Amino acid sequence: MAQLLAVLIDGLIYSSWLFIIAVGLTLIYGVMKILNIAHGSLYALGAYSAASLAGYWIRQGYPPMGSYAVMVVAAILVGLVAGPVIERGLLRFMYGKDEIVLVLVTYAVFLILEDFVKLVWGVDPYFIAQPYGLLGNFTVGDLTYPNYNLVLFGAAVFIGVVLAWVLTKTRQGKMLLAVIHDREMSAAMGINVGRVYFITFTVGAMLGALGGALTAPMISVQPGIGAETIVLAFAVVVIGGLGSLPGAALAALLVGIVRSAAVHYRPELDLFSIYLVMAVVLIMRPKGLFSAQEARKI
Amino acid sequence: MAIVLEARGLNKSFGAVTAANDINVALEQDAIVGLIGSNGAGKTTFINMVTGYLKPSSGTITFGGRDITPFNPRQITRLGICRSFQIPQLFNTLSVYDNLLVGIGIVVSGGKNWAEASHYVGTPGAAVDGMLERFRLTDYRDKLAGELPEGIRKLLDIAMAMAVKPKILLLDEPTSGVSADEKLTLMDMVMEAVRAQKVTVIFVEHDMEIVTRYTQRVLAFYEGRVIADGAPTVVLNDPEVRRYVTGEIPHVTAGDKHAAH
Amino acid sequence: MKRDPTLPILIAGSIILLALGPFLPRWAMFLINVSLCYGIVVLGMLLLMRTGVVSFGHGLYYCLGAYAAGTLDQVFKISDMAVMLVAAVIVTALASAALGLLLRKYRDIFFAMLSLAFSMILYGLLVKTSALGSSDGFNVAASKIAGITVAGTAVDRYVRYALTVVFAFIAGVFMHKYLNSHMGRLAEAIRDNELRVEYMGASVRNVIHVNYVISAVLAGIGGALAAIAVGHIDPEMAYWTTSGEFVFVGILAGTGSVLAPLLGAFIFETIRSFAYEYSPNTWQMALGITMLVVIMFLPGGLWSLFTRKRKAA
Amino acid sequence: MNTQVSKLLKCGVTLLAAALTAAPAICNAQDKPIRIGLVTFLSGPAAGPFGVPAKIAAEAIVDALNAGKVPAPYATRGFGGTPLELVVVDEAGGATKQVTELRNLVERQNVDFVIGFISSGDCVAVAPVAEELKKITILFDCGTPRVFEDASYKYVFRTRPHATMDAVAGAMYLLENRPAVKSLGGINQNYAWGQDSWADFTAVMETLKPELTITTSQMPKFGAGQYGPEISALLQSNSDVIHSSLWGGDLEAFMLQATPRNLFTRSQLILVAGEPYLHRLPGSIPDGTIIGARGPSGVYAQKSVLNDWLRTIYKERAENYPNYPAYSVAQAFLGLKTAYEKAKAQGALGTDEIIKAFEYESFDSPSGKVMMKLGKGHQAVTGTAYGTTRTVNGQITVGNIKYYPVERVQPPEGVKSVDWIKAGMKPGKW
Repeated sequence: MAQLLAVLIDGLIYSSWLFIIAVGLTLIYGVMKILNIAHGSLYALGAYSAASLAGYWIRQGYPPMGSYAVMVVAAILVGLVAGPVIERGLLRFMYGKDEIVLVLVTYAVFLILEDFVKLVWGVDPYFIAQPYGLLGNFTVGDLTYPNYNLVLFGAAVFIGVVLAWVLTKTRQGKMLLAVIHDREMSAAMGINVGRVYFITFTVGAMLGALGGALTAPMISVQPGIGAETIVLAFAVVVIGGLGSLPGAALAALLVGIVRSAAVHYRPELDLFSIYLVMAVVLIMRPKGLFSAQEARKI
Repeated sequence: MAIVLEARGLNKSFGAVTAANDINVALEQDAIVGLIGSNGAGKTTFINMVTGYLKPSSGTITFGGRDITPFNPRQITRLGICRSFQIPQLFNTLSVYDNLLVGIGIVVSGGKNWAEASHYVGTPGAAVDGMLERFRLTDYRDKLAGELPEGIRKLLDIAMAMAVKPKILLLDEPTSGVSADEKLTLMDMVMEAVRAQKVTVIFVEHDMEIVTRYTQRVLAFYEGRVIADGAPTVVLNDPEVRRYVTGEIPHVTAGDKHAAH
Repeated sequence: MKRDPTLPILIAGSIILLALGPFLPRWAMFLINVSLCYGIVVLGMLLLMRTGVVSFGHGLYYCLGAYAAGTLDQVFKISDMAVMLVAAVIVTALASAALGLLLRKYRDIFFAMLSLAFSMILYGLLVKTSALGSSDGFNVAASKIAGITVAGTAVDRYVRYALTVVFAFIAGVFMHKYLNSHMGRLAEAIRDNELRVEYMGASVRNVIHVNYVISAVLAGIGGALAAIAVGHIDPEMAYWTTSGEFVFVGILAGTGSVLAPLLGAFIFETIRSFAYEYSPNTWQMALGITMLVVIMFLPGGLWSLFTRKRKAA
Repeated sequence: MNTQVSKLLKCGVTLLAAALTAAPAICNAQDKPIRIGLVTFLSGPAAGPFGVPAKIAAEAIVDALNAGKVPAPYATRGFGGTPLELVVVDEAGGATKQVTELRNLVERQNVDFVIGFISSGDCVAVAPVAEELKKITILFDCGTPRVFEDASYKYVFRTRPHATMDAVAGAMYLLENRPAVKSLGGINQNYAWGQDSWADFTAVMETLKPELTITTSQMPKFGAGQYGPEISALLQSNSDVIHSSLWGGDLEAFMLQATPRNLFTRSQLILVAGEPYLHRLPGSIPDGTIIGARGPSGVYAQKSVLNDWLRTIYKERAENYPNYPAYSVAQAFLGLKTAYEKAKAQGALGTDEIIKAFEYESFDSPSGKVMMKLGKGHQAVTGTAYGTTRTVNGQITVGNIKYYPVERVQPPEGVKSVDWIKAGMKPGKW
């Protein structure tokens, strides 16, 4: 019983993290049909900037509580810089190319950024441990969890709700959905697709960076974290159905619980549990859990 | 004459829209039938159901006495029911020659499922050149299909349907997107080819002149129903048809614009 | 139409390589050897790309082929290259025939990701198998070829090199013939317009399945040859980044000709090798930039350089 | 037709490119200094804790050697008066790539010796190639016993002891300090190193304390970063001891996440490769953690002239003191120097002579005496040490250090580690 409870809590926390790292990816794909491997680098950039800035903040002796704000600001900055640079500077020349080619373009960006991060921050791991412990712990049965996990969970829910609200309730969001539904059509309707892309990618980049920033306090920020994360994010997005927000949420939940269950009951399966889930889901539902079925006019 | 294709009580609805409403059609061997009706009247839906792209919500389609309702487009094609498309479906990165060669290659390699696989004399290549002749496409032989003018695309689209040895040929607006002065030449070519191979033809057409000129029988569609069925003269004078279909004839142009891009 | 020079080039190229081999510096010989192993795999990718699908999991067969060869030596103490290659072909053919039953239904990113999932599952299984050295893998002693021992002899390297050249040649000729056959045309037709292919009476899924198996077997052969040439195999061969590289090279090279993958693989390996040497800290950046440049200015891949010139001439 | 010819030419030219690029490398052959290829991680997770410290140390040592500023017995400039030159290559990219890179180092870069390889997978893979290339290659930091227990090599040496002793000494130290241990859990990365460490350690523990119960073995994938579920599982296993061979970022992430959850107030933690972590003060390493350095290196290196020397020259180039990979690379250079100069003294500097001199040699290193006693004189052995962390006025240090002599922690020549452990680890004759 205690174990089952642990499975659920651990699963939920891990799911929150998965959702945060995956949501930007699925948003970008939904709108731009780009499976953005560079999302991994944005995650890394976010983590590194958060670690450096918040680290500086704390070394300066400013109120440690402020470090959370600093982390978020760091992520937003990364998004505001990297997003436009990549989208305006590169991707916009690639629109209309084959999806796979676009994947490779972002793969190239990923490779470049990997070394860029190394040139800027070196190979030594960075730390910003304080924010992780700062909020104290909560206890369930005989298990203690840092409250920071609640922050993760809260952030995941917040991001999900806000995005859902923007997409369904606001004018801009409706535009976005229009573009998602039919690019040519919405262009004909006078929606500035280019601008929608620009904004979407920047927001997506911010979310990627935010994922990194929120993760920074619980890991050691080091080369290669992007590569590890992007594959997970991929799996989640594909399982959920590319471009589907609720899909990503459900997939994150599914993968999170499955992994946590594997760890608790069959540790040896942990290594590829996520890929098993992915294979099974895709075999059952070829386009993922939630997927827009586009009919072809002939 | 013998009935080759028969549709009984076909219904099809997309949500609220009824695209086919109790359609009953029996088709004789070698008949040439025109389908008329405004856009969205259910003509293309009918073709899509016959060729297996859409499954009717209810009703059956039989071909040579055999129920083909559950079959997919491939199986139906292999039985000899072939079609062309309102928006030409070509292999854009292949040459005109290869577009046809693909079809003939399929027939030749098709083996026993293909009653008339033996039909072609000489090499597949020779057969292709024969077809290029017949459809006057020889000048475009080595052009990429993606770079052809719209009229030629239409023609190639139809030729590709002919390439796979149809017994029944369904043409979806063969002349839409073809300039007015080319329409007749195109239809003449098609009909010539059709007669040579003894093919039953159904074609959707907005141009009543063409309908009267080439068909012995016309089906008029309105809101998914067949509101008139008979000789062109009879159908075109039918009051309902006059009101709902031919009355003021905006469709021709509509059809044109629609297919133009 | 002017005659297609592909076959003459393949023949001439192979003869040159075989003749040049003994005089090449050994590192160059090895570089070419490994590149050709890669090239053979990428030939398979080319077939898939021509068919309009891309696999991000072909490392699965690269790895399976290598392990089929390796386990023969490791477990059954059979170290004859010929037997190893046969084993690789059989294993990859069976595996791909089975997985193809599923994958044939998928397209685009889903085909890519499902194949990725499969390859990562194999990766996981191998890392779990300590009997096969887990993540360290193990060394492959392919000491004989058709019964004759070559290991340790003066011609050892050259034999492995020549074996690869010969297989690259065979694979190249086969693929060239295949692409120019009805099946090859059908593949391109599918890439252009699946719907029409079905409406002409051919089964898209069957064609994709067949081509998937062919490309998998090529990947298996490439893997086995790599195991023979490198002498070591490990689960990395099934990791998604390996599969990514195959796609990378495929796009880099272009699908214009069967010569493209072979040449592309060589260029890729050379760039990588020298990037490692001259910018050990920024070689990934070098690769990334190369790739962007190619995608931006040579949409047809490096191969379009040659075809362009031909048009101009 | 002529299009064919032109294409043919293009093809040939491109293929010849490789041969042409060989030219500069060949010229290098006549250069005076001894070229040493150094293969170490410059990118990826292993760069920070292992690769780069090793590189820093190597560069510092080479400069010191060339300046003739190394304490006795290594005072001669370079190797026997000839200066040294480093060619550094990134070890990242997997074993297959390393095989290629080794060939390039030897045949294109014309290095005279190769010192390298931190990953066991790479070591296993490159050894036969070094043999084929007939180039003396020193494996400086990888640990797997497989290298010399499953094969024997002429040109391959390893100047650091293999990993068996990490488990053996660790278990002994644990039982000496916590004799009452009843249950053991573990968290190790899911790849060869983690799996082997866990297998060895459990094997040793079961031999030394058969009634011990194994509670859980967590095997997170390499670089997982998120250990929430694993930590819960470990907490619920209520193990007396938790064994871990995690290293680098994974170890640090695990510590960051496990400490606030009081895992280490519940269980005794033993980190067989934890030493580099002490140099990096991430802020949370509980007192009483048992820490290994895979040899008497880093914090366990005993005071000596050579040790002070290494610490000084390293500190000049980095903000902290050398960790064990730095000591490993030092062993490689000094061992090779000894062999080289011994051969030179005997008047012949051929590869075979150097090998002869290298086999069964023993030499002083910053981490004490190193003896090439296993693998027909190609595998080094040293004693090892374990200690326990404690905080002394804000500084994390290791106390209660215990040194273990070779014979207690290493199987003698000809005995496989596994069998030796199963047989009760009888000290052999040395």
